Amino acid sequence: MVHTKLSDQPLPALMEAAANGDWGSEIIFHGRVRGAEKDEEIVALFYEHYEGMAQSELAALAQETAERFDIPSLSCLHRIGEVPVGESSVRVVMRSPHRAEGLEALAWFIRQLKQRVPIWKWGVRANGERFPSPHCEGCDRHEHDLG
Amino acid sequence: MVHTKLSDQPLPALMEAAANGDWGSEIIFHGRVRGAEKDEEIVALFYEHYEGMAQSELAALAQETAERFDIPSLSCLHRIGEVPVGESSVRVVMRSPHRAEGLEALAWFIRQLKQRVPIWKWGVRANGERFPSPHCEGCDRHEHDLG
Amino acid sequence: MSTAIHVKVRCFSHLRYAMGTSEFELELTSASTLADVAQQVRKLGGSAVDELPFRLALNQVFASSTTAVADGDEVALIPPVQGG
Amino acid sequence: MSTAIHVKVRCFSHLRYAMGTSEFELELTSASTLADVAQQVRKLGGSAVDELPFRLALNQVFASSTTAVADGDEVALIPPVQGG
Repeated sequence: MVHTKLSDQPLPALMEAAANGDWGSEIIFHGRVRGAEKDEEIVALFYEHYEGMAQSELAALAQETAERFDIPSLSCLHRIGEVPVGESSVRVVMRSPHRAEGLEALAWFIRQLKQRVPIWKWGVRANGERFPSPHCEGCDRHEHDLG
Repeated sequence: MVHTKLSDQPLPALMEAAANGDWGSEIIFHGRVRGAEKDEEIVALFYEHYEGMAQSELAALAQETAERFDIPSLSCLHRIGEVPVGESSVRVVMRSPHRAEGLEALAWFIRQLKQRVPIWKWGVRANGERFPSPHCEGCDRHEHDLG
Repeated sequence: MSTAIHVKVRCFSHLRYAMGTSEFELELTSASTLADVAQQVRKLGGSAVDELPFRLALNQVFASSTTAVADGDEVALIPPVQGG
Repeated sequence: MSTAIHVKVRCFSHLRYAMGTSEFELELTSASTLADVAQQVRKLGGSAVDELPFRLALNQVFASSTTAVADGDEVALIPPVQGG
């Protein structure tokens, strides 16, 4: 059971999972917007995305993660547009029989998301001005194809 | 900021964290009661604990984890007494600047909790009868001191 | 004899910023590949895009630069992504 | 000449089950250690506790078996824990 969604609205309240005697582990990850982007103070991040491909890549990644780590229930909500400092830009909920596969799957899923789902962030200054985030998290670790 | 508690009540609803521009990662772990204990069907687990030492070991472990992994906010609630199948017996909330330290700290914290906080589980059959859980998770991995 | 084809090129993030547009049409010869699209883009963008890394997507799927393009295709220039 | 001391022994989980009690008092000589407590418990429990592993806590803190015990101490027999 895999569910993914991009939304320009704040994340909905966390729902308590229905009782399920098979899933002994539930891991929830919230990525929250920090008050500084590359040492510059910001009031929000603006998330740009590639409409269509962002959704399909995210869905494909979730499906791939579920199969690779044998995860029975994986949900990911990602916000697009402006997200104020302190709010969550992404929520991942991973439910599985044991925590070991859930923790592994979560770490892998987020790493992959940050490498292949076409979403980009812009810092938003107090005056509303946007500036592109200068580096990606993966830049130091892998070569980018220069086309 | 470390908070730990043992309680014989169901876990309270998850509170949305107050906006905090320093904590980019929030990881929540729920350990839920599965419908079988060592291949035998159960309706609940009963958690026995060493009153006093369970609380102090849990608090010390949380403090140690926060220091070791530089975690600014760590909370752990653990239920004692009877916990029906499907409900959470434990909740850990780990908030930190980045997810890397949060994930590491969570994995370590739970592993340690399962080795040193004096809490034990009993399976509860449909007729109310309790049976001791035959093995601990760590039995295969480390030698127990035989006194 | 090669016929001209047209592809839609979409730019995001740093590349959109550098190109000054989010979308434009490119004319190519019919035997072209994604590598040809990338080369044209770099020619158009000049020094502004020289240092910018990107991957290529063809019709919303990542594709290698040797992949052939056809008339009406959508090619996207995907700078390092930053979601999460 | 050694004086007798008394410690409170607390048993949990499998050990409580095997000993048939959660708490009892033990009389020891004044130079005793946790190892002596453990030995007495194994003697009292007989075959029921032979195979049961446990760690020892003195006054609610894990302690090594060479630690000395004093009159009025609380000693706990801690089988492998199972929280989480």
